[in-house]
Amino acid sequence: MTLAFDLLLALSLLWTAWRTLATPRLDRALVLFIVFGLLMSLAWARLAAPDIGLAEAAIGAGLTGALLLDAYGVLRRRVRP
Amino acid sequence: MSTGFVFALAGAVLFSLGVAGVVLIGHLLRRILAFNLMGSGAFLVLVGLAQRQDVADPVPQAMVLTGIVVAVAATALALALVRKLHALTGQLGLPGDVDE
Amino acid sequence: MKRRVLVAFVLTLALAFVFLLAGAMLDLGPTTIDLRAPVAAHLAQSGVTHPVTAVLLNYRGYDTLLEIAVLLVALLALLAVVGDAPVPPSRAAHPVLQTLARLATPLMIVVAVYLLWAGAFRPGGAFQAGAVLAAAAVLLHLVGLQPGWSRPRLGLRIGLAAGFVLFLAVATGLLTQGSLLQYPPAAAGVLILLIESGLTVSLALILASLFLFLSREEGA
Amino acid sequence: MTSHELLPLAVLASSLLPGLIIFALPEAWIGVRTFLNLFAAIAKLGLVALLLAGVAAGEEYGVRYAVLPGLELALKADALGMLFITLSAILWLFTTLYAIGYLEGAPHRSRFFGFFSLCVTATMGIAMAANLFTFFIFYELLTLSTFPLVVHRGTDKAMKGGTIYLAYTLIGGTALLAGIVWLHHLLGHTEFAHAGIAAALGPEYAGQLKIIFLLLIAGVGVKAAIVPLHGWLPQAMVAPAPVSALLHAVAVVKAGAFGIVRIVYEVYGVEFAQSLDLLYPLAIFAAVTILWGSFRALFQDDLKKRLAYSTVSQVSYIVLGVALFGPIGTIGGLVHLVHQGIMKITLFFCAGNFAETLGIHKVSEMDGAGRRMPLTTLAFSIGALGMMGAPLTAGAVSKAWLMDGATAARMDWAIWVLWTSSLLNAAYFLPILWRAWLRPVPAAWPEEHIARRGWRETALLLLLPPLFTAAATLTAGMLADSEATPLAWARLIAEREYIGQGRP
Amino acid sequence: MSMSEPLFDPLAWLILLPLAWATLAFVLGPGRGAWPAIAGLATQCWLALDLAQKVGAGGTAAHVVGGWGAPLGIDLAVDGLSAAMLLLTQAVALPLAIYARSYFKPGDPAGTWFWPLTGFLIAGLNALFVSADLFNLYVTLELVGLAAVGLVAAGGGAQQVAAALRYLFATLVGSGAYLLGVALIYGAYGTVSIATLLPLVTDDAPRLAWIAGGLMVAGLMLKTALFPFHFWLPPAHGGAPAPVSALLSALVVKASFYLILRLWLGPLQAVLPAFAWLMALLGAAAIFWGSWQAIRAVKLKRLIAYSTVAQLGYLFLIFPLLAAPGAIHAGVMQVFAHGLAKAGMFAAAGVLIKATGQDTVAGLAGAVERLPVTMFAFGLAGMTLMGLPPSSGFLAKWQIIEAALAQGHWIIAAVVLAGGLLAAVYVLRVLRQAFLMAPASATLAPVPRTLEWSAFALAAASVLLGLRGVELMQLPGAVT
Repeated sequence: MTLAFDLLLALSLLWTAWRTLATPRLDRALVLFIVFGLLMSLAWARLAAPDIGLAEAAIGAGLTGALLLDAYGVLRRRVRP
Repeated sequence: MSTGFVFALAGAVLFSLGVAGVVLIGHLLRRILAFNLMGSGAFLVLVGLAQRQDVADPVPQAMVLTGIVVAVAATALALALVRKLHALTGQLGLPGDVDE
Repeated sequence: MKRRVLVAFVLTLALAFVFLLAGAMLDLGPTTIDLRAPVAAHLAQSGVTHPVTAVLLNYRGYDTLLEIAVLLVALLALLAVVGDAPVPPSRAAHPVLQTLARLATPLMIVVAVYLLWAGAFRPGGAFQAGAVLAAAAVLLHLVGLQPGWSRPRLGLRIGLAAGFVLFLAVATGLLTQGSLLQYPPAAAGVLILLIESGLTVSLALILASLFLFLSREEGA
Repeated sequence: MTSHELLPLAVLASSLLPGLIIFALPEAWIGVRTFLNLFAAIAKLGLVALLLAGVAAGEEYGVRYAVLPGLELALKADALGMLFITLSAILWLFTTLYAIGYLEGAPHRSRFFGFFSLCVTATMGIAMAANLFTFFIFYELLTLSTFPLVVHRGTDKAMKGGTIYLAYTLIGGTALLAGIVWLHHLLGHTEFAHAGIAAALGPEYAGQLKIIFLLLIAGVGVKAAIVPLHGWLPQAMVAPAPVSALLHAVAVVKAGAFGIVRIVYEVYGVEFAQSLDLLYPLAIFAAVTILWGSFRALFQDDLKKRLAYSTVSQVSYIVLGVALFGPIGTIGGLVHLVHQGIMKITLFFCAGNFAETLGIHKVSEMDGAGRRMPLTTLAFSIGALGMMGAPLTAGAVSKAWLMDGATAARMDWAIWVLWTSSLLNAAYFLPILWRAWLRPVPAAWPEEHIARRGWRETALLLLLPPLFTAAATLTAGMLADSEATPLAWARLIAEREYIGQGRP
Repeated sequence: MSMSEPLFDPLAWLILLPLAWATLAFVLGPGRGAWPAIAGLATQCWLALDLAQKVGAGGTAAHVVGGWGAPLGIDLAVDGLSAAMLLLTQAVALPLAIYARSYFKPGDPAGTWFWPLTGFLIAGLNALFVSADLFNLYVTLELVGLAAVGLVAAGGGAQQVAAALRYLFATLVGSGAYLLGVALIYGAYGTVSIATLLPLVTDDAPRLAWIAGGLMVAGLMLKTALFPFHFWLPPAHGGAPAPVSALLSALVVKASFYLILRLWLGPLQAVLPAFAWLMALLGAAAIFWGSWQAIRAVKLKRLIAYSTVAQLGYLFLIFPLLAAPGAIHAGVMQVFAHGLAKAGMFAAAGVLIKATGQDTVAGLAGAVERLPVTMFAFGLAGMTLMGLPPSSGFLAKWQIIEAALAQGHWIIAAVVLAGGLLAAVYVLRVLRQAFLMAPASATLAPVPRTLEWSAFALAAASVLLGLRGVELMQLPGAVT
């Protein structure tokens, strides 16, 4: 049962990662990336690493996501002012 | 198969995917994403492989914490460079090899 | 056409690597060395009871010291890239959002302090606490309550460096004990808490800076 | 540090240190620079005299210094080295005087004299090197420090000449280096010793030793301008006259010839080289060079180029002498090392005078030059006759010994080579003399820079050096058999080399 | 006071000092911090010399951080190789700091954060050279890499930013591969301590150890810019301000080379030598390709950067020769020769560019006349790169050739000799142009004397080392 959950989680991680790179729309890629970060937090929890889970959620998904979204916003505004 | 192993394998795939992304993708924002995927892959291998008997090992966990902070630092720097490049050239890709 | 070949080639290579690596991982026997035992055995002298914090701030505290330096370097590099630029007036978000953010901020500070304090014996610590504080600053910025930063003034520079300086000073001072970061077991807990407090503030400032210095419209 | 260690170092330092100081001197400090130049040249001459006296008395001078574990920079002053040192030191003094006159008012003199001093230092180092490693260091230093002199004028033509010069010498240097490291690898050292060192290796190394010989000779053969490695020499004639005179007629090409002497006698040992059948091919190359150089000289209208091809030819007399297995040929070769230097420098000084005074660069412009500049033309004539081997000149002495050597070695064809070369020498020198002395003075000189003042047909500093060296040419020829001549010293060397009075 | 007291352990202070002055420079503010840096570097020079003397005399130095000891804690250890690298780093950085103080005018955007970034860079390098822990090495690699990228990008235009990005991705992928290698090693052996791993990694190591070794070395090759991973180096080193180019070419690329050598001789010695000829092959390719590109380069600094690509190739020729002792000596000598000479050459190029106002080889006509000291420095550095005596580059080549002959690998000797000739071609391209007469219209901007003489000091040191290599060569003898 737990193995099934782990496998599912791992597969969704990989699928999200793949879509992040392959999806044609950049905004969607960024959202997928943040989702990926949250899934990573879950994975860390499964690996009995709550410290990393917390850090991943706050830094990996949160801060990195914010940085990326902010950059995306600026770049888009610059292209279409 | 243990949880550790599952995620170690996933990490191996993620790493390869990330490297392939950095190599193949020209769009710089996406390259940064790919780099982050690559890093996450390495972290998963580090913890997952060490915990392949599913016993928590604080040493690789602490290393990964360190690694995550380094990754966010690198990401911020990369973004700063990309934004600067875009401001200067309007481009979101690197110019072709500048070999003379 | 050429591009397709390249993509196919790289992906094939990546796939081959995955199989090679997976096969090798599956072959692996038990390790000769297991650090879990010494981590646990010395926990009593480490000054904290949470093993990850013990590794992070004590056994491998030197890694962490250098890691803070990496963060500072990234910030410095970022500052060197973006240069000084005037900060545009921030766009105020909807008043409801602003109120929410105002309410959330003290809450996040409380969470951060808790995380910092908890780090000694359970998951948490300076990194998470600093990240939460930084997130608070980012939130305030996003709703228009915290303008982006144009240049690091003296006060900010001191704040950014303080945590690292404190860490460095403790590491150096402990040379008297025999080596860098060699905590005397009796004082280890206090010193680690001291370092973590400093780090929380500075990490929060650094992480927030990474965002706030970037988050300005350059040249547009 | 004893005086026996100090003296060789002092000989090096006497040009190195002034050179370094001169680099730093402001261009306008003419007096200080001139003083330093002359002081250094005279001091060096004094030191060399001291050294010479000591070596003649059988003293041993030397100093060693480890650069890497097992790799030593080593200097020694032996009889063979002293021949070259003395020649260079004396000619350096004359050339310095000449150069001071020649470059009067020209730009970048500090740079010129700085590198000039470095060149002389390198030449001294080559002469005193006690092993191949040290030899190589100074040999390459000579290459590097001559380049700025060749391109001194900064024109495109100078650049072209300089580049060709470097291309030849650097490739040669690479071959030399390959040979030296290889030898060092086989032997563990590369010390020069009287009977040679290569013989210590067993017969199974004969093949490798032959290849190494080829590499070494190709390396030094570039500077000695052995055909087909001679292409740089005529090109390097774009340099100012003092450079052509001292460096290309004496220091650089002699460094190559001297290297061949060292390699044949003190690395391989002449007996061993003969047993490996290395000397005969060398003699053939030398003979081809002698003839080819003389032949090409015939067709050069540019005076300096004609002299350059003449150098190509004459330097190989030395090589031929070395390759003639036997003491008489050796003496001929060694004495020619000195004699050719004195004669050729005279010719280059004079060529420089013609160019500086009247703007004459070509043989076809020489008409009547003897009337306008009788003293210079006289010196030139003495030098040219010497080159042909005319009686009473130094050239006659070396040629006689070389021919005797060839007879003794039963290499009769070598005698024919020498005779043919003499004829060719006459064929390209006599027309010059004929034009200068017997043709009428033209209406105007190509470009008259220096007016005649009384008997002084040109600047004093330009006039005196060739007169001295021309006088030396005659003296060395007429008094060859007395005690203190190059010939006497060459006999001393040959005695020591053949008797094998090696170091303990 | 005895030096053996822990409080004065030079090993610790070589890391603490630059961290301290870097932070101080940061707090002092934009453009500030030159004097603390110079004072700090001078002290570090002395410390490194002290350490080198101790190690050269047969001693070793170690520092057990935290007092735990490996494998729980992190150990720092200094052997001959590390001591040599430390010495080179401080010896190159000090003159460059003096140079940089005059190079960056107040308000120059490229110099705003130069001092703190340089301090962290030096700290990272020193930490890297003494670390005996694979994961700690990863952190130092990142410290060095990010600081270097920041220095390249600082205040630059589009080309420089693009170069910095290229460099950033290269260095991040490189350290990523290294990190995965460390992860695999930890997975296989449960430790990342070099000393603990040493007896564990044997000939029958699991396949994972081989993959780990391959990954780590591949990542480090990317960071060292070994052909064909050199693509990022010429724009980054060619585009950065001169003092930065000098630091990067002289020191930063050597750090990852050092690490390869460290792994090769230490924990992965059972695994890595299988790749020896591959390394040598790439090294030879680097020599030819880098030289060829340098010969063709239009821009002066681009030429010098490609020369770095070529010169790094020599370092990789020693790998098939490591079975016998001479090869490490040759490697250390080449690292010193290239480090000093390239720092001097980039510094000289900086002077020339400041004076002529353009970064082209063609613009150098008349430089010998107007800037004799600088061109002399360039010439001396070029001598070292060509491997002409009596420079240290010559000794390096001599040692490589001799080691190659001793083991019967003629081909390596031939590559070294050919490489010297190619170097001569590109160095002389510059000198030849500089010896030409200046066009009458050319005017040269005045340049501070300090710049000229610090370039000269570095170049002269690269030559003078060729006359006194004995002491330095004691160090590689003490590699553990």
